[in-house]
Amino acid sequence: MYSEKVMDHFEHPRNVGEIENASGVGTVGNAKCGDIMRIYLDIDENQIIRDVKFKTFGCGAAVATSSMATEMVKGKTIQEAMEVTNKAVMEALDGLPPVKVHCSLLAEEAIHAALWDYAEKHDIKIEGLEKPKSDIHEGEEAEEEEY
Amino acid sequence: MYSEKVMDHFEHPRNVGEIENASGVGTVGNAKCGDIMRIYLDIDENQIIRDVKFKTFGCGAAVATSSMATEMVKGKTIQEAMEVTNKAVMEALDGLPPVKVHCSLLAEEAIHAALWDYAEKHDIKIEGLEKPKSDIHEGEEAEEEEY
Amino acid sequence: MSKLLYLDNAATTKTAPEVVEAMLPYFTEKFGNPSSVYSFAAANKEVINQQRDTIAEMIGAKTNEIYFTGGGSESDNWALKCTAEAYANKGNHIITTKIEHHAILHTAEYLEKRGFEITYLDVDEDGKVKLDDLKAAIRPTTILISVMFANNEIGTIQPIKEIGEIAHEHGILFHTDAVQAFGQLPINVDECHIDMLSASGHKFNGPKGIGIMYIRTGVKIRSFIHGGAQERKRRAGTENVPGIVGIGTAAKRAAANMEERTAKEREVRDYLIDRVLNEIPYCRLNGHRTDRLPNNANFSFQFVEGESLLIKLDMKGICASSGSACTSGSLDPSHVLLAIGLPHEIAHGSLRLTLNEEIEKEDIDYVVDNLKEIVAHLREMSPLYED
Amino acid sequence: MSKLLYLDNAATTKTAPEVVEAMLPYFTEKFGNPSSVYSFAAANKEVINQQRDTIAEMIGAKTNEIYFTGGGSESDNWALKCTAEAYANKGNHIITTKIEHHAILHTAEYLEKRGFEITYLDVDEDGKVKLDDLKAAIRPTTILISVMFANNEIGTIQPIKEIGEIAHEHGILFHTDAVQAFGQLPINVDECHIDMLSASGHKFNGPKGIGIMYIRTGVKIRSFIHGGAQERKRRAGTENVPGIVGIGTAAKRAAANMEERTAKEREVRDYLIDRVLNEIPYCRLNGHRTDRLPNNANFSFQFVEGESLLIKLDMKGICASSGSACTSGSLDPSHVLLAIGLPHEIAHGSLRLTLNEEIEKEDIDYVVDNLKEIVAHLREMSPLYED
Ligand SMILES: Cc1ncc(COP(=O)(O)O)c(C=O)c1O
Ligand SMILES: Cc1ncc(COP(=O)(O)O)c(C=O)c1O
Ligand code: FES
Ligand code: FES
Repeated sequence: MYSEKVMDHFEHPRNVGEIENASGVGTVGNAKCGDIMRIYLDIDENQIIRDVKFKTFGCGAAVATSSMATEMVKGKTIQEAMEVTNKAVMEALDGLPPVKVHCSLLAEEAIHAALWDYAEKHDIKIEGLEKPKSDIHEGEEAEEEEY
Repeated sequence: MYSEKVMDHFEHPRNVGEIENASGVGTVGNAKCGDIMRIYLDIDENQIIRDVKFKTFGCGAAVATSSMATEMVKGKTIQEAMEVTNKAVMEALDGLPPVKVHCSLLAEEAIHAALWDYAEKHDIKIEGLEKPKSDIHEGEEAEEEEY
Repeated sequence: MSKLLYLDNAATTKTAPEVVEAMLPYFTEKFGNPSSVYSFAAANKEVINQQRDTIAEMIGAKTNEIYFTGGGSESDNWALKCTAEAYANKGNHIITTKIEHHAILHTAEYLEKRGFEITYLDVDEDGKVKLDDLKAAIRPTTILISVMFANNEIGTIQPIKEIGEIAHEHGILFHTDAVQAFGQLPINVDECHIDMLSASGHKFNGPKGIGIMYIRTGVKIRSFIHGGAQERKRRAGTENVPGIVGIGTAAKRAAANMEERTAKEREVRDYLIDRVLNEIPYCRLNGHRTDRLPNNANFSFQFVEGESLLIKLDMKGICASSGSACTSGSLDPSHVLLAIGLPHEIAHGSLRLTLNEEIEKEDIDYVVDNLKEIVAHLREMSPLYED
Repeated sequence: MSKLLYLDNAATTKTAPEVVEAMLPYFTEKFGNPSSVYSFAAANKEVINQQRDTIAEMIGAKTNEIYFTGGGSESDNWALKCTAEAYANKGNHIITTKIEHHAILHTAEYLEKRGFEITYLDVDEDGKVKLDDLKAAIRPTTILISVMFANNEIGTIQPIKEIGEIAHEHGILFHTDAVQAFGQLPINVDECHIDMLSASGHKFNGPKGIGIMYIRTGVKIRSFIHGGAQERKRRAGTENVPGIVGIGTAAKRAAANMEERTAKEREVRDYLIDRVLNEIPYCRLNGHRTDRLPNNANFSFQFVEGESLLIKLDMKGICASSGSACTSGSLDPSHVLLAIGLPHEIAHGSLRLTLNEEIEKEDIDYVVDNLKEIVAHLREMSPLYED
């Protein structure tokens, strides 16, 4: 069911772990399936993401998107990181099964939550960033109910 | 579905044909399936059935029971012939499938009708014989509706 | 019995050896449940979708409009009962015909008992629906028209495109029981405005116990069998993977050689029809002379009863069927033959011969030669026949 | 992948080679429609009844109380929907449990929408129905009690005999979904006062797409699938002869070696349970310790998510399943694990291993050794786990 890229990132997840005294930490849970993800960001004075780590309690897609998403924001500026949407992550992974689209939201939201934490600590405003919800409910998804 | 005896009588039906100037002729139809049988009896002055012939428009069971029934009444007295019930014919044929029980009634009723015809012509009364119905409706049968 | 001539391909067909071949690995090797996570079994999900693709392509549908069921009867039940249920707020009237298969007729009768109104259209003497009758039957409360693509007894092909157009114009759903037509006739669901379609594997050299249901996107019928999330949550039950591979392989096979196969069948069938009509007196062909299934011939022989005829043919190694269906638990003469206007006793003496691609003219000669004798013999025995 | 250890026999089983062997002639040689008159096909009717005999004998039923369906889900739908329909004049209340298979639960929900009242009984922490609850739930309007024989996820066997007695005393029909129990546990419909029973071929080394329905004489339910006169007019559709031969052969096989087979499975299963509970921390066994299916083990590992676990096991060639069923279209954690009182996140980390007779203790060693590593690895990755 998963692409080779997903399987690769699931089998060898990049950036697993914690960062002590991280610049920002974000934890989000997915109301849909009960899965949880935590992202640690180490951001330098130029607002560049020097390092990133994650921990995930979730399905294969959740682990793989965490891994890919952390790879994609590493070394980027905050503004660039804001552009790493769940869509972009999915594309980088060669797609996800419809029922797994929501999993990729976990990664996006966890990064946003970590950035929010960073912004609060440093009292700055990041353009386009909204206060994270602790639980993600999403609107549309490829639900198979519509025949 | 049919026993060997039934198949034998179907394949080689005994007493097929007509009797000219028969002592009695009876034709009955089966309301259930639309099949028709005609029996010709040649009865001598001692009320012995000297000869019997039949014609049948009907299923395999109808043909076989006609054949067997005619064999069973041939050479018998009228009273003996009255005892050749559809049950007796079925037994002689090693049974019929439940859905085919009604077919054996055709033979019984056709013989009765021919006897009635004979009795009317000779103005006698045969004990136990009732006026034949032209169409046979039967009451109980091994209908598979009762689970 | 040495000779065996199987001429009852409308009842069921031999599963093609290459179909069995294709199914075999899915019993003992790739036997996994397609809903599983592990790759060994999950691969079967893909295999199932490939079969869906094949079938969708054959009838001009989209892959996700194809569902697998347990057979033609289940598909028919699903179409009628669940449409009735889903569209009950729109109306309670359904139009069908007097010559449908029992899987439609008895389901319709069931719905009648539950408050639905059913119009059973008459057909003409060839077994065709009269379009004016159809139009006249339509009410504001009509939610479904169900007309079979081709009849299983007399082979008559319905004007499906015209019926579909009428349904479409009136915004009424159109279901067709294509159990006999699928794999024998080209079908395009868009051209014919078909919203739902039933088919059954064993009628086109696939396995028994597996059927197809096409449901156009947007048709809001729900599950007939509730339970697991299989078949996009619309048909529960562990997927019958070997069966699905079998029906897909059979469909592909039927599509591949449809033209040449049916051309040959038509030729042999016409040879059969001509010989019988020319050589056996008091005999008629039932069904439309040309708009009929390529492999179907159906005759009535006056003064002859169907079952006796079949047993006599069986003794000659010829497998055929009759409209009387005495043995299938019902003694009534065929409702189809009565609907085309045959009297009771003639409907009783009908014979259906349905060919396959392997039947040659020599086989037909054998059949007709025997048939002549048998019919003559039975007529001699018949109290209805005065020569 | 070289090694393949199939430990998901509750999801489906390999069709036994001798079962396939028995089925094969009915595809390409004896392929006739059993309702036909000619001997070539009519013989199949007898063959079908022989299978009915085998199955009837296994559960202490009469031959004509056994019906063939398209699978366990169809049998479950039939039992619930048609009982509801046939006995609606007696009442509109049905009792079942919270841990039934979806084929029961979703059917019950469907009936709720149509005016029936359903009581879903709680179970205790081992997954057993509490008899006092059952008694308390009975109303004058109760027409049916449906309780599964054994659970498909946690393996717990219900006190079927006691439940049957309660149903019987109250004159209420009793249906049991025995899809997991059939062929694994001795069943006697009279002793347990079972009025209806569902089973499914592919769960006991038979083919997919064929099921069994036992209906006690006198139970007045009608057809779920309407149409032809097959199955004593109670289940329409051309008989799936190869499937029926397959399920009959599989039943015979399962009955023949039931005792020794399940004894071995129990021993290996207990070895598995002991090793896992002893060697993996933060772990529990779900379901009753002894009253469970001989081949079922179900564990929860805290801080670990089920799908990830399954994929990791798959990479080691181990086929297993989880209660989370993420991929089967539903993301909810198992309703069964929630019903025995597990919190959401623990229910999420469950693992079901279901054995067959070929699994040896060495295989279990391989599984447990890998499982230990995988669980440790996933816990390291888990934000919930603070070592
Ligand atoms: C307890 C139980 N009931 C019903 C079913 C449904 O059977 P099937 O998938 O064969 O329709 C299953 C298995 O899927 C089951 O385990
Ligand atoms: C026109 C038609 N519809 C429906 C069916 C039912 O199909 P099945 O017996 O495969 O369920 C048949 C054949 O029996 C048929 O000929
Ligand atoms: S199913 Fe929960 S994150 Fe994928
Ligand atoms: S079915 Fe008519 S006599 Fe047998």
